[in-house]
Order: sequence, then C-alpha cells, then structure tokens
Amino acid sequence: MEINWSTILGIIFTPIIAFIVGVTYGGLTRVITARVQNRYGPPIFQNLLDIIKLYSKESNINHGVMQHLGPVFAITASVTTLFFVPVIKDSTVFTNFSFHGDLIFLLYIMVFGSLGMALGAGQTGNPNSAIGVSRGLSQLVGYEVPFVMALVAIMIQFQTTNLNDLLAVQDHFTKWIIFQSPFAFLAAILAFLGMMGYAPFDVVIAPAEIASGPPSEFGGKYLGLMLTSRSIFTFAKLVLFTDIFLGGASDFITLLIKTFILYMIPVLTGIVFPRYRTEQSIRFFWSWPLFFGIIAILVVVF
Amino acid sequence: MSPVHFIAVPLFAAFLIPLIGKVSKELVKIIPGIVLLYLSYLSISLFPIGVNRPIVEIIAGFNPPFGITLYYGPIAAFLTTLITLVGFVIWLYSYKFIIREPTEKYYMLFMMLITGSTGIVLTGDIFNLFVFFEITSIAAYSLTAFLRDRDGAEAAFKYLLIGSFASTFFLLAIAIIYANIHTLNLADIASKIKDIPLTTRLFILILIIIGLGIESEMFPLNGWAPDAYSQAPSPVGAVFGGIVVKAAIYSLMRIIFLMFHTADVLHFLVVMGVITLLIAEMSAMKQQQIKRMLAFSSIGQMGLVIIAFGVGTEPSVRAAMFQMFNHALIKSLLFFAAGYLVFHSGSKKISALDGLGHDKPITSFFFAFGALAIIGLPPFSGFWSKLYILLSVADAGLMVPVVLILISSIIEAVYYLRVVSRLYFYKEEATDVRRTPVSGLVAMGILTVVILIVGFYPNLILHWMTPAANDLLDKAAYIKFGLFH
Amino acid sequence: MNSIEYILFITFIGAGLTFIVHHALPKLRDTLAILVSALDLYFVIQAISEKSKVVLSIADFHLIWKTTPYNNLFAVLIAVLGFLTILYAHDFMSSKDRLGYFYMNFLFALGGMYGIVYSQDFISLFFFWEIMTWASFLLVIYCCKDAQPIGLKYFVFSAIGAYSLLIAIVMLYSLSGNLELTNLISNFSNFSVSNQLIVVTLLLLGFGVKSAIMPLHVWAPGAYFISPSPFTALFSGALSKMGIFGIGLVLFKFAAQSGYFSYVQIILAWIGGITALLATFYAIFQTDAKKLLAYSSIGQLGYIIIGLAIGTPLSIASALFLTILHAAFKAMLFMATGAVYFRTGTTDMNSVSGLIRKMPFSFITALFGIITVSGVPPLGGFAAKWMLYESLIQSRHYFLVIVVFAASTAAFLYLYRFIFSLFLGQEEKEWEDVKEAPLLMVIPMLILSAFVLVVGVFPGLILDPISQSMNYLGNFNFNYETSVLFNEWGNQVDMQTVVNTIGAVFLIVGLIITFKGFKKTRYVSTKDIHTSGEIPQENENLTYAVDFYKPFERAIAPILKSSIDKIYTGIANNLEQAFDYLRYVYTGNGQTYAMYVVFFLSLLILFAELIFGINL
Amino acid sequence: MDKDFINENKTIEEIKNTFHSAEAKLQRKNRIIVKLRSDLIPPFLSYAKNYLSFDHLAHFSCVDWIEDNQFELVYILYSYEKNIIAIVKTRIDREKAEFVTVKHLWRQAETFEREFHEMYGINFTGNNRLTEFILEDWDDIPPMRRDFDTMQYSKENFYTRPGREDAQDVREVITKKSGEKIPDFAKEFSVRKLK
Amino acid sequence: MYNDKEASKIVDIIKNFARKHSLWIVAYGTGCGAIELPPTMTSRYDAERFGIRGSATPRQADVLLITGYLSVKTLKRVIRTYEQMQEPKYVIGFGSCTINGGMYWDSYNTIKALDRYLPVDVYINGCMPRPEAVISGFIKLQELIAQGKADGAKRYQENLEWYRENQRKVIKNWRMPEYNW
Repeated sequence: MEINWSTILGIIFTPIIAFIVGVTYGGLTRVITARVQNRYGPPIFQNLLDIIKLYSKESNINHGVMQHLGPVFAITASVTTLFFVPVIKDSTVFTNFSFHGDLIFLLYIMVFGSLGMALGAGQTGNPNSAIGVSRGLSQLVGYEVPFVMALVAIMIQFQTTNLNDLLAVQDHFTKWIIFQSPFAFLAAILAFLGMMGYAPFDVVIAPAEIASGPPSEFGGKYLGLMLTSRSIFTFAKLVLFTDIFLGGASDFITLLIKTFILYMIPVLTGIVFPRYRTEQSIRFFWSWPLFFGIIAILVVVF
Repeated sequence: MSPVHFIAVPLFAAFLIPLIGKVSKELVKIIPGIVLLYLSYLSISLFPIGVNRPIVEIIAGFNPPFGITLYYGPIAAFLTTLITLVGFVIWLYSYKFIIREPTEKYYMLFMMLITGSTGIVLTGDIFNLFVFFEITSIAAYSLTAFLRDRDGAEAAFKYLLIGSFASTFFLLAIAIIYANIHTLNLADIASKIKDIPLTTRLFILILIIIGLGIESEMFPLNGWAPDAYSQAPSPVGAVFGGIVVKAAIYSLMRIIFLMFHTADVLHFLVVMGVITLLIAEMSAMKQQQIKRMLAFSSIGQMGLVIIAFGVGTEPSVRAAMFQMFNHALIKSLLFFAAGYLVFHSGSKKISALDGLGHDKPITSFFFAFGALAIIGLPPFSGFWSKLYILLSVADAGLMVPVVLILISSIIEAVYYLRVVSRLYFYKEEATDVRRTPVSGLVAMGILTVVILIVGFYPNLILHWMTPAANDLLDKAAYIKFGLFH
Repeated sequence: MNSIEYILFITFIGAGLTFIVHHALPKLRDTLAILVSALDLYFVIQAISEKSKVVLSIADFHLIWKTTPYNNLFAVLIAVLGFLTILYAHDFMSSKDRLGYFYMNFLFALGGMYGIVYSQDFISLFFFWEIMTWASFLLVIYCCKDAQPIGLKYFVFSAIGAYSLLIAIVMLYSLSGNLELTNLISNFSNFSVSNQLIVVTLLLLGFGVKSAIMPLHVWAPGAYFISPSPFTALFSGALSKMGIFGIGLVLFKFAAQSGYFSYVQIILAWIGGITALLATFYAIFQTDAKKLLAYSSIGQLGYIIIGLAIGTPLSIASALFLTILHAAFKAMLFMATGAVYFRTGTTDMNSVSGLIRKMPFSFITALFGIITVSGVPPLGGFAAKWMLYESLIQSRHYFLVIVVFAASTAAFLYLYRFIFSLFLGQEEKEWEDVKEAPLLMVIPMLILSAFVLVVGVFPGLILDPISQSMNYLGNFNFNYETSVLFNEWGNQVDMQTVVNTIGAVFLIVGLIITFKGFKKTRYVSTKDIHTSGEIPQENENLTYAVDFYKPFERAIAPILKSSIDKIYTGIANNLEQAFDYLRYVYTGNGQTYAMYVVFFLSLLILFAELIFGINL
Repeated sequence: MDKDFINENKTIEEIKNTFHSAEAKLQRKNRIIVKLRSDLIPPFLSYAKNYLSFDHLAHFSCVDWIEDNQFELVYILYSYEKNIIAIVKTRIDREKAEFVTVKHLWRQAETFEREFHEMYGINFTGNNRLTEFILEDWDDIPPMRRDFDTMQYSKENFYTRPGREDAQDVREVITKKSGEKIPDFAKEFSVRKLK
Repeated sequence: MYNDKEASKIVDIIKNFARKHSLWIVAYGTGCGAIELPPTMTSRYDAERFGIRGSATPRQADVLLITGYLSVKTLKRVIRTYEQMQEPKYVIGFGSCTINGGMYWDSYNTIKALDRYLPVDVYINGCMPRPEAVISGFIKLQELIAQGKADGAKRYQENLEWYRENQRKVIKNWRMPEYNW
C-alpha cells in the first residue's frame, strides 16, 4: 500500500464523518421513536452528549485486561470496516483501502468487533453479560446465513468480490443491484434488521430482562468507546449496504439520503415490533430470509 | 542322520521315560528336552538337503509301493522343523509348569504326541498315516484329561467321541481305497486314484474330509476343540494349536492335493474355511474363559489356513504355510501366557484377569504382544502372512473371502484387545507381584524374539516356503520320488 | 544412510530405547524422547534439500521411501508438531506413571507417520499405517478404565478404515501385480471403470476414517477426549492429517485420472460440508473442553476435505494451508486445555472458570487459537477461510459455500464458549491457587502462537511449499504474493494493509483508552459486579456455564435429535447379542457334536456331486 | 336454618359429627367458622382437605392475643367444589410458641410459617426452613409481637430528623374521633402515651 | 490565546453541559414511588426531553433515584449500588419517606433520613411527588451540575467514615465488600 496525501486525508476524515453521521442518526432514531410514541423526544445531538458525558466520567472500573480491550476490539473492527468500504464512489479520498479487501474480508472483519466485545463482556464475570453473548452469537448464526446467501448471489452474478467492481457495475440507477437482484436485497435487508439489533431482534441487550446484556459491566469511558464504535459501525454498515445495493454515492448528499432511507428500515421496524426470543429470531432468519436467499442464488444460477 | 530318527527317537524316549521315572524324577523332565533338542538339530541340519531333493527312506526293506516309506520333502522338512522347535519350546515351558504328578506320564504322552505328529508329516503310506494319527490322538486324549478333574475328563471324552468318528471314517476310506486299488502307498494311490469309480471316489473324499477335517478343526466338525483346548493344561493347548492341528491339516491337504486336486474341491475348502473362520471368530467374541477364547481363535486361524490352501495357487499355499508357521508360534505364546495368567488369577474367567498386567508385567506383556501379533498388526510376523493370504486370495479373484477375512479380523481385534485392556487398565495398582518361572519366560521370550525377527525379515521363512508350496502342489514330483521312478 | 533412513531408524530405535531407559534410568527418558524428536526435525529438514530415496526389499516387495514436495510438507508438519508436543509432554506427564509406555508409543506413532508420509508404495504405507494406528490406540487407552470402550471404538473404526485400505491395496495388487505408487499411478487409467471406482472409494474410506469424516467420525470425540493432552495435540494436529495426506494423494493421483472424478468430488465435498456443519453443531453443546475441541477438529477436517474435493488450485491451496494451520491451532488449543487440566485437574467447562489472570500465557494461546479457528483477520485462519470461500464461489458450489459459512459462523459459538468457560467469567475461589503452567509447556504454545500470527500476515511464507507440493499433485498453479491473496477473478486481500490498519487503530485507541483517566481507572474483582445490589456470598456461583447455548439448541433441535453414534452403538450391541447366541452352536455337549459330524457327513453325501462336481 | 345454605350446613354437620369438640358455625353465605383445640388442628386440616374437599389454603394468619397470653392461628381454607370458605381458628400458648407444620398438606404453608417464625417467633416443628426470611440480621424480639415497642426501637436505632415531634399516634386520634372506649388492660399495649 | 486554565474551564463547561443533559437513572425502585416513574418517562411528561433516561445497571448510570421508604435491608443494596456507580454520580431522594421517614416515621425497619447514609444532591418533596415535581427536581439537579455544585460523590468520599459509621449503625451484620477508592 502506498501512502499519499489522499490516503492520509481519508484515514483522518472518514472516521470523523462516520462518527458524526452515526451519532446524529442515533439521535434521530430517538427523536423518531419519541414522535411515534407521541412524545417530544430528546434533542438530535443527544447521543453525542451521552458519549461526551461517558468519556468525562471521572472514575472507571474494569475487571481485567480483556474488559479493558473489549471496546478497543469493537472500535478497531468498526474503523477497519469503514476503511475497507468505499464511502464515496470514485473519490480518491474516501475510497481508502477498499481495493485491498473484498466482501468476504468485510464479512469477517465485521464479526471481529463482536467477538472482541464478547471477550470483554466475558471477563466481567457478570452472568447477564454471558447470557447476552450467548444470545448474540446464536442470533449471529441466524442472520449471517441469509446475508451470506445474498452476497454470494451477487458475487456470482457480477463475477467479483470487490466492492469497487460492484460500484462500477451500478453506473445508472436502473442498474442498481436492488433492481437487478431483488431477492438478494430482500434476504440481505432482513438480515440487516438482525445485524442492527433493533427490535424485534434486540434480545441480545434486552434491558428489562438481562440488564443490557454484554455491556452491563461497562461504564464510563468503556461504554463511551462502545457507543462511539456503534455509531461508526452503523454508518459503515449503511455505507456497505448502499454500495452493494443502491449503487453507492458520488457525493455526500446522496450518501446521506440513501443511508438514511436504508437506516429507517430497521428503525421503523424496531419501533413497532415487540421482541423475539432467541430461538424465534433464529427460526425467523432461517425461514423467509433464507428462502429469499435461495431464490436469489437460483435466479442467478439459472 | 536319517528322517527315521524323527519317529524312532521320541518313540524310544516315550517308552524309556516310565522306566527312568523309577530312577529319577528330574531326569524324566530333562530327557524330552534332550530328545527335542536333538530332533531340532536334526531337522535343521537335514533341512537344506530335504529342500533340495526329497529324501525317501524305506522301512522294513520292501520297495514302494509295497513297503513303508518315509517321504522327507521340503514341506515335511519345514513341518518337522516347526514341530520339533515348537515342541522344544513347549517342553521348556512345561518344565516348570507341569508340576502335577505323575510328570513322567505327561512327558511320555508328550513324546508320543511328537512321534505321532512327525510321523504324520513324514510318512508316505496312508495306513501308516492312520497309525500315527491314532498315536497322536490317543496321546492327545490322555493329555486333555491330564489334570484329572471333572471338566478335563468330560472334554477328553468328547474329544475321544469325535476323534473315534474321525478314526473310523478315515479307516473306512483307507479300506475302500485298498479294496479298489490294492495299494496303501500315497504316491501309488495318487497315480492310480482315477481307476476308482467316481461315486466311490466321492465317498472316499467325503470320508477323508470328515476324518481329517475333525482333527483340522473344520466347521462343523470342531466341536471337540474348544473344550479340549480349554480344559487341557496350557502347554497342551499349545501342543494342539502348534503341532497336532498343523499335522492334521497337512495330511488333509496332502491327500486332497494328491488325489482330489480339482477346482470344485478347492472351492469347497474355501467356503468351509470362510465359514469356519467367521463362526469361530464370532463365537470367540463373547467367550468368558480366556483359553476357550484362544481355542476359538485357533479354530478361526485354521479356517484362514484352509481358505489359503483352498485357493490352491502357489502364492496362496505359500501364504498358508507361512500362516501355519506364525500361528504355531503366536498361539503357543498366547497359550503360554494365558497359562500363567489363569494360574495366577486362579480362575479361567476373563473377568478375573483385571489388573494382572501390573501384578505380572512380563507375562502380561507377552500376552499383549501375542494378541497384537495374531491380529495381524505390523511389525509382527502375523502381519505378513495375513497380507500374503489376502494378496493371494485376491489374486485368484475371490474378493468376497477377502472382505470376510478382514471382517473377522476386526472381530478378532475386538476380543483380543478387550482382554489386553482388562490386563492393564481395569485396575490401577499392583496388588500382588508374582514371578513366572524362568523356564516359562525363556520359552515365551524365544517365541517373542522369533515373531519379531520374522516380522522384520519375513524372507527368513518365506524363502523356504516356495519349495514347500511346490512340493505340496507338484503331484507328479511326489509320485516320481515316492515310487522311485 | 540418508536422511529418511536416519529418521525411521532413529524414531523406532528411540522408541524402544525410551521404554528400556524408563526402566533403567528414568531421568534420561524425557531427554531421550526430546532428543529423538529434535533429531527427527533436523533430518526432516535435511531431507528436503537432500532428495533422498530409500528402497528396501522385504518379502518380495520393494518398500520405497522418497522425498517429494508433498511428502516434505507433511513430514515437516509432523516433525515440528512432534517436537513441540514432546517438549510439552515433559512437564505435563511428569506426575503420571507408565511413562516408558507413553513415550514409546508416542515415538512409535511419530515413526509410523514418518513412514506413511515418505512411503512411495502401498505396502510400506499400510505397514506404517497400522503401526501408527496401534501406537495411537495404546495411547488412547493409556489413561484409565473409562478409556477402554472408547479405545476399542477407535480401534474398530481404525481397523475398518485400515482394512478397507487393505482391500483396495490387495485389489490394486491383483490388478497390476505391483504396489509401487508411481507404477500404480501410471497403470491406473488401464483399469476398468468399476475397479477404479471401487479402489478409489475404498481408499477414500480408509483415509477418511482417520480424518473422521462424518458417518465415520464417532471414534474421534472420545479418543481425542480421553488421550493425554500432549498426544491429543499430535493426534488432532498431525495424526488425523494422515487421512488428509492420503485423500489428497488418492484424489489427485488416482481419481483424477478417471471420468467420474467430478462425481467423487461433489460427493466428497458435500460429505465434508455436512461433516463441518454437524460437527460444529455437536461441538456447541459439549460441556467438556476437550470434547468440544474434538468435535471442532472433526469440523475443521471437514473444511480441509471440502478444499481438497473441490480441486481448484485455490481450494487445494486452502486445504493444505488449513492442514498446516489446523495442526498449529488445534495443537495450541489442546495444549492450552492441557495446561488448564494440568493445573486444575479437570477440563469440564461447567466447573472451571476465570483462569485468565492466573494463566495469562495459556489464555493468550487459547485466544490466538480461537481467533485462528474462527478465521477472523488478522491471524492465519482468515487466509485459509478466504481462499476456501473464494474457490467455492468461483467453482460454482453455491450451496456448499452457504453450508460452510453457516458452519464457520456457528463455530464462533463453541469457540467463545471454550475461552469463556475456561479463562473468562467469574474467578472462583476454588481455583485461587492455580498458577501458570511450567515454562516447558508454555514455550511450545507461544511458538505456535507466533507462528499463526506470522502466517496471518504473510501467508505467502507457507504458500510457497504448498504450491510446490501442489505441483507435485498435479499441475495446479495459483496466484499469490507474500502477503497478498488473489482469487480467480483477480480480486485481492492485502493482508499487510489489513494488519497495518487493524494494528494501528487498535494501538491508537488502546493507548487512548488506557491513558485517559488512568489514575482513576481501577481493577475490581469479578465478584464486584452488578447483581441488583445483592452481595454475592463466597460460595455463591455466579458463573453462567450450564446449558450455555440453550436458545440455540432449541432453535436447531430437530437436527440434533438423531445421533450417528447411537446408530453405531445399536449395531454393535445387536451384533454382540447375535454373537452371544451364535456361540451356543458349541453347546458343550458331545452328542451334539457327534450329531454335527453325522449331519455334515449326510449333507456331503447327499449333495456330493453338487459340491465336488463330477470331474473329480 | 336457611334453606339457601344447604352446602354450608351440611359441611358444618359433617364437621361436628367428626370432631365433637369443634365449634363450627355459619358466618354468612359461603363462609363458615370452625374453632378447634390446637391438638386437633392437624387431623382436622387433613380431614378437611381430603374429605371435605378444601383443596386450597387461601391464607394463613396469626393474631397476637397478648391479653390471653395466646396466639391465634387462622387457617383460611377454600373449597372449589363447594365454593365455601372455611375459617379455622385455634389458639396456642404464647410463652411456649410452638406448633406443628402443615406444609405436607399445602406447600405454601411453609412460607407462611417462615413468616410467623420471624415475625411472631412461633416455632413450627417439622418445617426445616425456618431461617432468616424477610428481616435481615434481626436481633430483637420478633417485631409483630405486641409487646415489641416499635417506636422505642425506631428511636434507639434510627436517626430521626427533628421537626416530627408533634406527630400523633394514629390509633389515638382514631379512637378520639370515634369515641370508642378502650379497656385499661388493653391500653397498655395498644395506645401509646405521648409526652 | 487561552491559557491552560481557561482551556480547562472551557472543557469543564462542555463536560458539565454534557453531564447536565445526559442523566441516566439506575432503575432501582425502593418503595411505592417507583410507580411515578413510568408516567414521568412516557408520553405524558416525557422526561427524555431533558436527556433523562433509564439505564440497566449502576455501572452505566449517573443518577440514583431513591423512590420512597428505605428499609434497612434495602439500604444495604442501595449502598452497594451507589458504590458501584461511576463518578460523577448523583442521588435524588424521592418522596417524604426519604426526607424524614414520612408515614413510616415510627417503623422499626425503615431509615428516616437518607442523607445520613448517602450524599443526597436533591430531595423531591411529596407523598408521592407527582411527575411534574420529579421533573422539577431533575431540573434542579441539572442546575446544580451546571454550576458544578452537585458534588455528592466527592462529599461521600471525603466524609466516608462518617457515612460508614451511620451505615454500620443500622446495618448490624456488616458484610459489605471494602472498596479501594
């Protein structure tokens, strides 16, 4: 990899932009949720305030090195994911390292964070954390399968595993993969619901049940780092989906619009649905999304 | 230096032993050893001569086909060597094992048995064969009942019962042959057998198969074997497995290859061999007595040998001989080890063997060694003979027996390894370390070393197998030498 | 003497000597074993450059041993792993008895493996295959009474495998009169199609048993579980690879010559896929760490078999890469588990917990191990998985890739459970006095950890010998650089960029979070957790370990209902019953026996002409 | 007797026929009261459960009759079949507060008994779970006994914020309002004299 | 140019602003007052407007809300919960029971003055205080935070011995884990 100014700019600015957008989207979610519930809701920058507050906590505790490093794993995964996704199409600055990795790499680096967090949560020794991790990993198996099916369908269809190639294919909005391969999109977007962890797939953190699950022993700067990571990761996932299905974006306005529309799908679903149990959600992912995934592959093959 | 010594010396010794017994008990024990040592020396020194050109000895002055001949060919050389060597090892083992009086009877019978079996191997006369057969059998019946307990007597009686069937049928066959072609010389019979009408020939064949099949432990004629093996003293088990059966199967094969060498008979032998093998191994699986288990295993091995003979090609006969050799050694080793194991555990049951591996490390080691060897695992000698049998059977295009042999091998492995596990792993600590007498250990040690050496250099034995196999298969040569043509 | 002779000679003589030395000079025993394995390692490396060949005539056969790139690959794997495990065994086994037995069989197993990998004919291969089998069997039953049925199961399955090999060998011999590999390979296309099919099936079956493919895997969990940990590492890492070695040989040297190769490939690949998936599912619900790893091992071998079966250059590369890597990481995991066992006396995941601060190095090893198994970058597992997926997708095995991916995702579950149960979680008072394993146990673990890290960054280091051995297997070429992997479509993953990014971000954020509020960040014990205000008592167990994946179990309950193991047990029991009845053929009654004789006589007389024919 | 209460009367009859010393009477529709000697309680409850179909122990309570130096145990049973509530009362000695458990009849009785053990100090033989229940580390006399002075305890143990000195005893205020006369002997325990 | 002091002042302002607008309550309902929280949080009164929301565990929370009478047994748990929270942390006494015992003024089992045992930043009066009152209490707390006066945690640390003494007096069997402040 060769280092030049555009790379450095990209490395510096992409996470910052991702953080800001992710945090704002998070705040927006809360506002929208509040409005749906006939409330006024917090200010749109509420999540930012929360994160700042968490960072400014004066005392922090951990139960050992792994808990200390757990959020670091998480943010490493988010930022790395972000770096390997072309944020802006054909931009020299915001494509970052997307030529050096491909979809399968992204699939794996995306779970890197969850695993790191799980290790951190494990070390706290809190039974709730362990229960949360158990649920989270089980659910992961659920939604990864249809997601991979969708990706495989797309990879076969366009004979590439690189995101930039996929972007190059979708040069006109009629050629967006969402239209070329709708079943793959369906499978992927249903899996995306699980990936985002909003209701009905929020059994992992289930606040009233297992005290927010894995992060239940995390506070202060650790929780702040986790929330930061979550914001960046949300944005990274949105950009990834935009790139795969919606033809990417050649400027920030388009990017924001597309990602926002995508983002609203899990958010609005989450507002109106109650929670699935773990096995229910796994069975859900292995029913319709899997079916769509199979159809997507079959459509491509024949 | 003549093959007659093989018969004469032990016979003489057998008659001498009761007399010496009046003088010295120790001498009684030593004399068989000296005799067997001498015979071993004799067999080894005669071996190269016999292999190159058969020695035919005429007894009582008449020329064949009228006189009685001894035919010392390659196969006889091989088998006498085997019998005398195994006999020597068995004597070594018996030296301390047979402590029950009257020992002179044991050694006398043992010598008789050696006489009989070497006689079977050597003789060129079918009636003489019968006579030696009777000597062997009667010695064997008595040895079975040697312990003079209820079980031994019962087993001996069963053996006697079935054995008298064998004698009767065999004698009947001889009578029919003689009535038809007026000769008793094997070579002569072989050249004239075609003169007998077909139906009579069939009848003779059936009578011989039954008569000799009983001693060769062919299913379903082997009912006597498990009892006899398990109730007789352990060295006698080794005698049966290592000597008697070998001689019997040799005589069966000799007669079949001389007189009835047709494809159908050979197929029949293969089928019988497979059945014998399978049923024996399956029955052995759930046996509760260790020596009974060994007996069934022995029957199974004989089935294997019968299969290999039945294939009837040169490599397969060679493999069968090799297997006979290995089986004689390994089964003797197993019987020796089992003898002391049973002796020390005080029970014939397998379940009584728990943890003996710690109490009696060396004996148990020999048993385990023998078990691994008889299953056919490399680098022990059993591996090569089994491999050769499989290769030759497959070469003859008989894939089904190959598969069945291997299945039976798996069963064999299972029951042997169960016993080995019991020996070593069912109890943690040694409770009562007892020593096996040195003579027994030496006997087992010799066998172990031979098994290992042959495992690494199978050529050592295989080298001599080719002439032996040819000897068995080459009917014309036998007739030629046997009748001095 | 050349290197191969040295290797075989030293190993076997060494094995015997160790046994003797154990009784004469117990102190020298371990040193001798280590020395033997070290010499082996030296000569194995020597053999690579030497290109040695040994021909030994034994009993009409020419036994040939030769170095080829493919052989060397496996030989080095065995030698390195053998050396490390023996090093590890020194302390691990120190409190056990019957060490002469242990080391002798250990070295016999090693020697058997060397014999297998260098062999160029089937007799020597089978010869050493059997030696390896019984040596490993004796080690499986080494521990205790409980091991006996397990060991017997292992032996029976091994025997089934070995004998199907033997049938194939015997068939090959009867077909071509020769058992030298080169001859057989060149003659193979002359055989009839059905013979080819039977031979290939039997050979695959034989090798498949050792690599525990799915319907034949039932021996593996128990055997891995019960054998002593140093050997388990070798068992799973190297011994099971002998199956892979054979499968590779059979597939590309024999099966590839025939027309039905593609069917064999597809069937084998799917068997591998199902193996991977089901073994993973079974692994998730194990409560014992070693059993979990055993099932994991079965699953990983499933991936390797898929890679071999697909048969594209990239997939073979991935399979061989995974072979080496699996040896490393499974050895690491078994060693870490062994270290836990060494200190706590159990590997039950429901009872051990919270050892991370007591056994940091074991934890790091286990962590590296699970990251490698899971295939998460930046460690070596990623490269292997990546190549496997890419090759599967590009060779149009779409549904197989889904199965593999599902298996590999589900693998996270058991991996997490493994490390969580042993090292993370509550630090119980019961394990307060636990210390880190001795140095000689830690060193092999750390060496392997370093290895997987290096391989993760520079997969090309290993891909060099792999591509050489692939050239030996057939004309397989694929594209790679030291740290860049390419698929057939030309897409790439630059491991160095990945590692740099991950490393940089991790370092920066890690430093920030460490130094932010450093003084007021404090460590609290795992008893000080949120328990709704309740104060945990000392004897109160807060560990969540039992039924860890109950929800998942409920979700996949239908799959788990039937177990292959039960079927086999049923068959075995029924057979034993049948045998038990059969033995009453021998009633012990003289009259019956006489009856048999008479029956047989009349049977023969009745059907005499039918049986013996008329041309007597 | 009213014809509407056939079931109740029948039950009362049955009780009286079986337990001659039982004082059983109808209180109102669906409700009967049974008073018994304490040693007859276990057989009676067993009888009530098995023969009179009182399957359910709806409640179990205790009253401290300090004047009589007795505790009154009140079992409230309910029969689903007859739709009758039976209130079974018995009295036990207060000094030597001990009674037999009925947890083998109704498992929920165990919890009640634990509570009485803690709050009244009654020992139920046969109940082996009479450990610390609701109160933690209680070392005074059981707090629901009427001779326990809660006000005094509170003053001794807790800091009381100044400004509540004029707080009045609720019971006194109520008696003042209703004009009810409290006998002197009862006053000692029920009404606190405030300074 | 700002000097260090001014810079840190600005940082403080930002910090306090964030703290003020992000108050996470640990949901620990001690008495009957907890029932007033649902209306406070939901659509009718919507306390989330002020950045107030519930959090599941004390590790994440800022505010400990004592919603009513505290029995001795509960006090033990509350102290532990409070000590598990991360600084800065605030305590709000909720209802008259926490102030002077309320209707449980003569109970043998409830404490009468919360501030003897935990450093209370804000008391909300009432029995029960209505949601409006709750919100006003929170706003009061926000003001205090903005001014930097909500230093309950600091007080607790400084006067730990005094608090401990009081706590030990009512909690007879003191089996609390000791913390390494």
